[in-house]
Amino acid sequence: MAQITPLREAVASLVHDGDTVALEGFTHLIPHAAGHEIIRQGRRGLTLVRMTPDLIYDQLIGMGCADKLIFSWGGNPGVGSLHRFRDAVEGEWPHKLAIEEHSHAGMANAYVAGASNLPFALLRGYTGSDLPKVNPNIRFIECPFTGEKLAAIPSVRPDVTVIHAQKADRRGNVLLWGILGVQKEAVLAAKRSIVTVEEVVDDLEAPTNACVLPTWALSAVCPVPGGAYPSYAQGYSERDNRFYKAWDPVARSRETFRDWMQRHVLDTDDFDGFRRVLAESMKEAV
Amino acid sequence: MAQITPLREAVASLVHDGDTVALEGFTHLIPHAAGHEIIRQGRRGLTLVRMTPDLIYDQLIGMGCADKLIFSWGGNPGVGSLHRFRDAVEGEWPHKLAIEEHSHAGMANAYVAGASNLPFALLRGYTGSDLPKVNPNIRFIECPFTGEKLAAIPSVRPDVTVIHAQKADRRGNVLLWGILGVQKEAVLAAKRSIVTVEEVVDDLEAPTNACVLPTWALSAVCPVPGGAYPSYAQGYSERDNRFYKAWDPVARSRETFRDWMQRHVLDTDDFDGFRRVLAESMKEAV
Amino acid sequence: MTTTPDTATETPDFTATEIMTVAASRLLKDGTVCFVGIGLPSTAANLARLTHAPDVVLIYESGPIGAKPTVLPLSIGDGDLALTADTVVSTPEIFRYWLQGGRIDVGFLGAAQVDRFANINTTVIGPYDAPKVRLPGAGGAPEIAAQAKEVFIVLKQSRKAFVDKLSFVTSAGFLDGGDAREKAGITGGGPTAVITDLGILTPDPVTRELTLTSIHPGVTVEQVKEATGWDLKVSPNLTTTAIPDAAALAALRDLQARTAAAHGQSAGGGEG
Amino acid sequence: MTTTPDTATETPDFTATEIMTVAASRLLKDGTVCFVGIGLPSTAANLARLTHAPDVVLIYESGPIGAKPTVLPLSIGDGDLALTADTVVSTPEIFRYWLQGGRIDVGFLGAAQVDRFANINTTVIGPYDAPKVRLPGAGGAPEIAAQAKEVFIVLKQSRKAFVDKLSFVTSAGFLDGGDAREKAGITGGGPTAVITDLGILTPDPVTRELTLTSIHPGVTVEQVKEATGWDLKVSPNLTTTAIPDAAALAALRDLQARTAAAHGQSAGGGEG
Repeated sequence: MAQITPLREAVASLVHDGDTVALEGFTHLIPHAAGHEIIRQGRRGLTLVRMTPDLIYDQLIGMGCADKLIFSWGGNPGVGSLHRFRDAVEGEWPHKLAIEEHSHAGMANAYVAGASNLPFALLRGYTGSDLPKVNPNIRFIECPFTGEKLAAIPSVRPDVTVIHAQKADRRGNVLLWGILGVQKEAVLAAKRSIVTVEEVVDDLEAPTNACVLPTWALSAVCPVPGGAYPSYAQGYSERDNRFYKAWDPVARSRETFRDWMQRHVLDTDDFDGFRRVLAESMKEAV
Repeated sequence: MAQITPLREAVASLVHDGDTVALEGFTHLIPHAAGHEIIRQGRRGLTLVRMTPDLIYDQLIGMGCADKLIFSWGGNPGVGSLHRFRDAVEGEWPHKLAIEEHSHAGMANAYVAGASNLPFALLRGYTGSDLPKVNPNIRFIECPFTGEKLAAIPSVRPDVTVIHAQKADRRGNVLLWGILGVQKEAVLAAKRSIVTVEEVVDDLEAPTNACVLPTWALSAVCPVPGGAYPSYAQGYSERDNRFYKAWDPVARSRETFRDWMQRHVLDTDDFDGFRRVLAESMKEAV
Repeated sequence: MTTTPDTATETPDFTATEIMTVAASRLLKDGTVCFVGIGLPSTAANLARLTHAPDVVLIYESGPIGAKPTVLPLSIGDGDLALTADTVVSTPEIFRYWLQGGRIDVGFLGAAQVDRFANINTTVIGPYDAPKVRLPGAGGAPEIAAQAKEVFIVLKQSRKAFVDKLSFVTSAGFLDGGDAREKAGITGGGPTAVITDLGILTPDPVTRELTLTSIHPGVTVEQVKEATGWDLKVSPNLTTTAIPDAAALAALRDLQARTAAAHGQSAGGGEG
Repeated sequence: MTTTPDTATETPDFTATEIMTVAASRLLKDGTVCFVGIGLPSTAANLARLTHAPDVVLIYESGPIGAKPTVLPLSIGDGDLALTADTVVSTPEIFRYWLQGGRIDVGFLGAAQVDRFANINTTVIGPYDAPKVRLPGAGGAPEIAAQAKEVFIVLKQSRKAFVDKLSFVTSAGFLDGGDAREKAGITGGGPTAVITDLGILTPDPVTRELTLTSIHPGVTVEQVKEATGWDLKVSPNLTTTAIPDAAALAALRDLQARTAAAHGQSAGGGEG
């Protein structure tokens, strides 16, 4: 049974230094609030996993939370580079970041294999790509029936997966809809899980075959309305494209980044505080 | 793009002697009407595939359509044995039936692998069971990362898959809901596909993440209201448990079976005809 | 068949099937995640849900997770299972993410035959290639038996069902006993109870041989041995199964009456 | 940058990006099932859908199948994609059942760099372990490039983008040319066109080397060669790209105006 609990307590008890952590989301439902809380609580030595690391991963990496990143596409969607990610890889700042790099197909299958309690994922993939040359975790095996060569990569099995969803009921059953990405697989692949939600309701009113994560498969459910901001939650909010664009100049220099993080994240108590300070600084910028 | 076409024509053009055919359904949405049409058209030498062969497979086997059955559980759900299936295996009547036998987990994974264009399915399975001793298509491979032993079975790749669904729109997009079984995977694993539907509508009114099979992934869509009878279609009909019970004595003897099939299937033109004659014979029985 | 309660107090009469079902249902703890086979297991699991274990989570292989059927399903894919579930996923997902994923506390199985190490046969009687009786086959049982954290097996006890040597091991119990199951690489804990109409058999902690540890009131040890195809071991601490309490019996009979009204018969057992 | 139409007839002016987009969109036939990358490919694919190919099926890796967005998505997972789709499945399903399943006619990709055999780099410039520029990475491209029946690549032409030797092959074109792709066991047909702001390059049927086969009106062969990091082969049958017709241009500009109004800028390119 999931505990319905404040985000701060969920992160304090479920995310530990050195953990492998996946904060998943595919443009939609990205758990920014939870990422901020991990930064506020000063976690170190994390192995971060995500198919599409974006701004919240740029922030986690730039703040020195991560020692390693397992990923398949790292950018600021619709804008350009992740400057903190690039600085970690190109400039080893704030320290060296080890990377394990896959394709989306590889990562998606690795989450499926993790959710399925298999040690590895099997796919047709990586053929002709240089990725297997730089990633020893991409191997090839033979089909025992046809002799065909197929790619094999280790399952993703995070210590903790964090996602954002639209609704939970009072028992902690969670409903999400729209672009689902790999969130269900990421939760089921993990030992522990935190789901931030837009609201807690009496009845999920889920269609019969909807994507519902039962409470007993989750560790914690945390009400954080707007917790995906600047990402969106279908039916609740729109993506704030201005923030994605505004992030680019902030993240370009180490100083502006540090100052921004100090003011907006470290010096705020929670995501509501972040939203308030952000509204102020956006007003200043105009 | 799927052709919206009468069932008779779909079976005539898409199901050939010697084909590997899966008529899938998991209690719910079993394509009985399509099975009858295959019998009426006298197909021979089929390899039939299904996780849970039930009455319609009993009929196909008893009528001599099949040379081989790939399956994981064969029975009359809620009633008992499939007497025609048993007579084929125990008594080689009407002729020998080769069987390839799996577990549900194996079959379900084999459909997934087929839909994924993989030559084999990988699972934790069959450990300690005698099934690998009698089925050479159950093999074991080693994980290239951990050395663990895992089961491997060939993908299911039918020539034709047949399912029943609730709705299609006028372009041939299909919506199903409720108990979904392996129907989506069975369709996507197959070279060709036939979907019988309860009705054709202007707008599917499908929830965002509903199980929709797009028209371009299907060969034929055939309106056959009630075409799952005596199985059911959620939202349209109830399972007729009386029929399942009545089938037991019919199928026990070769003679009563042959007579019943002659009167109800061979001598009727289509599923509507079958339903009419069945109503008459049920009235007689009372 | 009606057994007589072994106490002189005013208890309701009950059938052997009823005490079997109630005893099986009692083993299911509240909040347990249970992968349910159709027939006797489904009856017992739903009885648990309707009595002492309202938060038991019932998963059926056809796809429903958290099913709360108002009547007993006649088949594994009845509509009532879908309509009352928390969600309905595909059958592959059930086997991949939920069973193989290691999320099932209890696999609740029926069987055609078991042996002394709680191995199960549901495939054939006689040689595989020329069977005397062709049974329905494996269904979900091999992986349920291997991957659930523990397994309950419920079936009526007779020499035809409790056999010295199975024609075919469909689903593994403890294989040849001792640590054979672990050595074969099976991760789930295996059968912890076989509940019959005569008593409850549990595996010896070391040899893993099924041992009669509880006997239903009014049944004799001789009767149980007579209904067993091997020399059944009896626990020195043999207890008598508690008689079904009136509330459980009433709930079971209500459930079966509702089911009969809905299906036109009492529920049988089958997949499909 | 505006090129001048090479005809004296009354045609509307258009930019180099516009003729690139329109030329790319024209290649997409009606009814085609297209796996769409964000940015230029998405613009071209949606333009095709809004003009000559109303029944093109657009699939995005985030999950939408049959998306019909009213504005261009800024990212691969915009809500408009979900709301207008025939259905939205999980990302693993997209890659497993739909792409690897062999159901994609055209993979429509952007690229940071290509080489003469249409291999794509989106990973690093410089050594992998000490990169000069760290690019976003592979995303869906390696398997789209390998498994779609054919692949269109759209990017602006320059010496920085069209390089003699890639630092890193992220996604396979024709590898070392000839039958190297087939020998590597890749089943999809590979790139059939690289559409740029200067012209269209297609692989030689035998050597598979990219050859300039169509040049946009107002562009010279010298200009194209100048913008290519290898000695670009030019087809003896070089044609001039048809100028964008007024309807297509109007549709493109409408789409971009709607997009700018919705997003507060013209659409960039990105996953995420």
